[in-house]
Amino acid sequence: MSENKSIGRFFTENAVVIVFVLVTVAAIPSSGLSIQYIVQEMITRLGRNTFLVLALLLPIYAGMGLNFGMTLGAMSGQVGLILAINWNVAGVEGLVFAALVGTPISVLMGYVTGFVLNKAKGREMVTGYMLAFFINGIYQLVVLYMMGFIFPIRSPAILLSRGYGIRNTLNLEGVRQSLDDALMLKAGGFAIPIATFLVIIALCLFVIWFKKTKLGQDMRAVGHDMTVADAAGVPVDRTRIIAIIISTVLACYGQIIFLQNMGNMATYNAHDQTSFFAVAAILVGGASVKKATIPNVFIGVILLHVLFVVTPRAGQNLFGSAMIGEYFRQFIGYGVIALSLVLYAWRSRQDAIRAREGLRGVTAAAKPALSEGGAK
Amino acid sequence: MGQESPILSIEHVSKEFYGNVVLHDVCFELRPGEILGLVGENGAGKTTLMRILFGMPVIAETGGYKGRVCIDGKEVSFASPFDALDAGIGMVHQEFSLIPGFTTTENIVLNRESMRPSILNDVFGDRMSVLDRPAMRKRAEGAIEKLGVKLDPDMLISEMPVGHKQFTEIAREITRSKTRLLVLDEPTAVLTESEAEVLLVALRNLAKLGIAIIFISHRLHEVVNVADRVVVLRDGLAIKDTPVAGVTVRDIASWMVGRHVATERAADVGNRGFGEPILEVERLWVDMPGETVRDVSFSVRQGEILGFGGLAGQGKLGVPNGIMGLFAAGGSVLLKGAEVALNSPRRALEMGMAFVSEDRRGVGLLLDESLEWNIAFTAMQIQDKYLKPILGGIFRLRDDEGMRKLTEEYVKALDIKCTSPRQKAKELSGGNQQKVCLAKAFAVKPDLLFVSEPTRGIDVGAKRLVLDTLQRYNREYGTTIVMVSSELEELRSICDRIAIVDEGRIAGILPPTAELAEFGLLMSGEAAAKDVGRASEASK
Amino acid sequence: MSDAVVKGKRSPRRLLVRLGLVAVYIFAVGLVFVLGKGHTLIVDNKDAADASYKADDGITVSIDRAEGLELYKGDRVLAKLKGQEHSVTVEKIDGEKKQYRIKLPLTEDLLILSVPKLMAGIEPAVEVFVNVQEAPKGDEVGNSNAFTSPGGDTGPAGEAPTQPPSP
Amino acid sequence: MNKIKQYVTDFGWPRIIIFIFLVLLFVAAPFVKVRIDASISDVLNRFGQNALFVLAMVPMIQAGCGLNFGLSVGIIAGLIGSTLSVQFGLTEAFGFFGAVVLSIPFAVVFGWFYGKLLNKVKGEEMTIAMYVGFAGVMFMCIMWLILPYNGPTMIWGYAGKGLRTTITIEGFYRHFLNDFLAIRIGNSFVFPTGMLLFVGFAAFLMWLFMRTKTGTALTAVGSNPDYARASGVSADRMRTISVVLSTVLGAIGIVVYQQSYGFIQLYTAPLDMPFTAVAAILIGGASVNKASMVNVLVGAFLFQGLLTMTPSVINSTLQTDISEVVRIIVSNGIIIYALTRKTKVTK
Repeated sequence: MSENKSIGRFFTENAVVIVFVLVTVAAIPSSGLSIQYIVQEMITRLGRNTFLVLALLLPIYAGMGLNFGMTLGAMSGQVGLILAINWNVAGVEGLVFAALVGTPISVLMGYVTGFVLNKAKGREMVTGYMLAFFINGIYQLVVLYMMGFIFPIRSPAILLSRGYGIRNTLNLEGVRQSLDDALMLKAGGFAIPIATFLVIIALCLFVIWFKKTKLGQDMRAVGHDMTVADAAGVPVDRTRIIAIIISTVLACYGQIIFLQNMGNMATYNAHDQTSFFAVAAILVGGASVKKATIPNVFIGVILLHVLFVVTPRAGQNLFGSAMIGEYFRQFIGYGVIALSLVLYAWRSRQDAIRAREGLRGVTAAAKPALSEGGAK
Repeated sequence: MGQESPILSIEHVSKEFYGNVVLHDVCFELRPGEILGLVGENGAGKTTLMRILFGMPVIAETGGYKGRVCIDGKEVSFASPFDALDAGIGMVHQEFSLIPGFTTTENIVLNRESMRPSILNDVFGDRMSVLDRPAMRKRAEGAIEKLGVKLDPDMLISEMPVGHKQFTEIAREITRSKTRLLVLDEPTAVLTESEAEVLLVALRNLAKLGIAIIFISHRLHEVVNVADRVVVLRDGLAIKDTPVAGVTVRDIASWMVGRHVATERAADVGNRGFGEPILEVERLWVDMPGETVRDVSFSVRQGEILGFGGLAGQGKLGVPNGIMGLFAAGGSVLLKGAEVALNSPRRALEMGMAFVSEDRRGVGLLLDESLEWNIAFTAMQIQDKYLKPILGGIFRLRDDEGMRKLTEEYVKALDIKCTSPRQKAKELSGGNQQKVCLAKAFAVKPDLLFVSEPTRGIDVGAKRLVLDTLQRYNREYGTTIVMVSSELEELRSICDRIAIVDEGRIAGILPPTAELAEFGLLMSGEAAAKDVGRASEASK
Repeated sequence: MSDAVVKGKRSPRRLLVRLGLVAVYIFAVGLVFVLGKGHTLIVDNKDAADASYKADDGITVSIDRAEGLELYKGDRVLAKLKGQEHSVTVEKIDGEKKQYRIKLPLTEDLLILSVPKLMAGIEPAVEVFVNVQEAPKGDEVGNSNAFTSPGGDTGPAGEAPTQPPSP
Repeated sequence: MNKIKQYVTDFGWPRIIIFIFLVLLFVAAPFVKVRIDASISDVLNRFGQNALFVLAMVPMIQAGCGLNFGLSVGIIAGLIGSTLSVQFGLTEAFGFFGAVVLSIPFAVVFGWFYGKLLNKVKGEEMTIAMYVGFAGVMFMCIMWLILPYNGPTMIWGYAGKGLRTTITIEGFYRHFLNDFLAIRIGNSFVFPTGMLLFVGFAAFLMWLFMRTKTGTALTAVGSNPDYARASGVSADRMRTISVVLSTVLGAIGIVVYQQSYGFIQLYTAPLDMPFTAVAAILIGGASVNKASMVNVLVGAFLFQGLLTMTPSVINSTLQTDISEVVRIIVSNGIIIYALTRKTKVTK
């Protein structure tokens, strides 16, 4: 039974995390960065990224794997921000405005994603990935050609000089770090954006509560075994769609938080890597395609970003080229995703085989088990 | 009991699938607290009857049924299993519909969890209510109590012995407050003796609580033990409906398999002379899901037709699949004295054995490819036939010409109904698909041919044809054949000896001429103990 | 059992709550819009063309308790404000303090406040600032890469060629 | 009538729409002063450049490994080969075939490992392939920087080491195939005979291979692994072969691409190439588990036609660079369409 896992099993379970910690620890000294600096970076990046990563949880519970479709949420968030800037709504109000505008869009996007993924059961991930590309095309169509052309834009400052289409980079001056600064705690030389963390904690609480609801239970059921859940009368497809919608909406808010911290927005590229970083983070945190917890998220964000902070410098110092570190962290990112997907797929096959072996000579195995089970 | 009015009454129910009758004018009644044993061979109509009772869509799709099904005297016809559940009928399936990652409790109350409404209900609907785990647990424990078995409400299904899974299933059915009628389809099939005992006790407890139970099982002694009445189905007829009191296992067995029709059989069957043993199998085990073979030893002689019979799930299918290397297997298999490497289909084929799988669409055919491919493929891969060298044999290409000749040859020989050799396999009827599978096997000119369920799901005419073909090849080319089938009659019609497999072991080997009740007993695992000896002798 | 749950699918209460929610949503959008609306105020200390009022040399103007802006005669200073109602405190060198309230139109971004007018009590002290402002040049759409290459932030800027020019 | 309807449903509306769209583009071209002849030779050229990538999809699809989103693995092998060839200063025929020959061993090795990996993860192939591809590209990015290349045309002038992002092969094997027997008509139409011959030859070989014993087994595995297994064919072995084949084709493909394009693109350049190839073969009418030579040729032509014509025509009509977006939407749209389609293999 699961309590007594062999050491080897433990290592395969956590291979990704272990490998990662080793690499990072090795890289820190050679980067020559002060712990002080790294810690501050971590605090900032936790605030910046955690929300996005948390958005991945529900689809995993619902057995839909890693929601690469979260990019759609990110785009909705960006549309929200564009409008906030356009109307020059500043400060936290600006963020709330963006969120409010982004919500209905991301709900729609989430529905679309869920609908498509239901048609592609068994290959949700790759489909979600391609869907993100596809919608990105639509996004560009709207933002780059329709805004200022079909949708009126009142602030010329954000338009391209040709008179329509949003500029390549937007200055989010009005809302820049307004959430972080709303309640900034300066302690021991560290600046801690309390407000941001409060929002994140609130989300964690929501997730925990959500798992206790009927809907949450249904998601788990669907995630474990669609056919059984269906036989028991759980509306499988609908549940899956809901999971994706929530994830998308959260991704929308997450992107807004991310960008307010960045202070600038690359209108056409800001969302390119959203899912990449989020997914890499949660996997690094020790999550798998089928199983993820809130701790996974935090561990992941910290590990991944320590590495991201450290490697460029390390590369610089070791090979005399910052680019190497730059590429290296990309490589690590993709490598981690590939590795953990492989490990997961491979492990689930192993488990299947083990299960079958358990079945051989049922008569022999079951008798003691029965009495032992009965004893409880 | 027995005095109050029946909960369920089946009145003159008949059902036919595409012309062939599977149920004919079946009647019986069931009173509260009564346990009804429902027995019959595979294909006797048990499953169909239950499907009708539960309003499975298939029934409606295949043209509904005749007769009436009444609950409390009122005629009902359910549109879906869910309606049946609402009407208080619970079903426990053979294969578990449980979620491994969930606890006993969670499974018992699956999708019927107790909840406390939350503020968000008004916004997002009832599914936002919060689970009331203590209440859930209480209900689960209540159900387990009723069953009178020991189950840990917080144990994960994945960590349970099979027996407990079975109990969990039953517990789930009885938590429905309305459940008054419970159907158990082969509940003991996967259980060990001891577990089965506990289950039977549990069933009696339920009966005491006034729940009526339909108990489907092939283990006749269990039926005799637990049931108050037994109904025997044979070829869609309820040929017996009697109180169990005073009935012996042997009686039931003979009712089950008894035939009035004398099977026409080739004159020489049963008294032919054979050559040396061609295949010798010692202590074979096969890990085939649902058809596990535990310990089987037998030998086949040159030129004979050996039949394997037995009820579904007992392991007869595992034998050929194991020897041909399709499922993990162990033990020793000698073909003409040479050791056969198990778990490698290629080696098995190369040694001159061939296999017609029972899973026609899954394993037997390339549904999306042409008949030519289907028939010639194996021969091409194993024996390098139907390849023609190009550029002085630098490499060899598919010889479509040769493949078509071959195909046309077999299309004629087995008269396969098809538009052309190029037609896709999936467009053929079941019977013709089966012939294609046979052709594929014949194409490699095997010394030993395994045929598994050759007549499953094909119409009567085709059945006859397939059997004749097998017999012809056996007689004309001296091909030794091992035939596995759930249909005793067809085994008896062409086989020289028939081995009955039960619980993964050979219960006994009989001549086709043996008395029917004998077969019945072996199948229902009664005579197993004393017959094993005879089996081994017979195989010597 | 599930029967235990309040089956209120179509209950009017539920409908009301949902309608209420929509209302709240719309209200919230409006609210944050009004509260968060940003304005750029040009605080100006100049004489009127028609000498109807005279600029005071050397004043400190502080808006909403922000630290004061020093304006000498003829100065103009930018102030970024959020919301519409603001209190303006003007302090002369001689220490004389005076408070005024100004109201900014919701939809206007760029406004000018003439302090002398304000002090002289000439309405309107706050006016829309009119000058043709065109978008800064440069910074056109760069790489909208075919498949939004996941390598987005790799490579030194502009190193990777965005699209292979069709030969 | 029904027959036509059946055919249409098989072929799929999106593809028909794209086809019509392309035809319209050609019709519209003259009215917006786009030279037809120029466009056609442009289309032919791009067709030749990319056809091999599309061809590389066939074996894996046939063997049931799905769409090869990891084609970049092969492309990387090709890049290694071509950079080596330039490094050794091979020119013209030697340059081109040198590049091909040098890259094949790498392709085989990479492909073999890549295949072994995919066998371990049946069912998840596509997602994993994609990320293996990405990771590989990124790893090579590092390699390009630190490998000891020193051809003056190849490395960064200022650093004195590390390969450039784009290396010109002018004077090595640029247009080696394009100019071979090339036919010029007027000053803006060129028929790249050599390249198309090469592509045709490759396609023919593939066609032959699919008819060999192995090719047959491969198709059977894709069509029904259990049947193949029961007939003594090792599914894993066939899948590995298909992956190796696909990888090799990818490697040769990039070399052909370069000789026509005139540059070797390193670093992140290969990231997107698999997607274009995938989109192309799907537009050609392939499904996730069945593909034919016809799909390849039709697909490569339609897709590349689209990529060439939309910019020239649409942009000059709308006076904007919207074509880029059109292309993103079309190519990804078709991929999604294929992924969400009920897989045709009846099990």
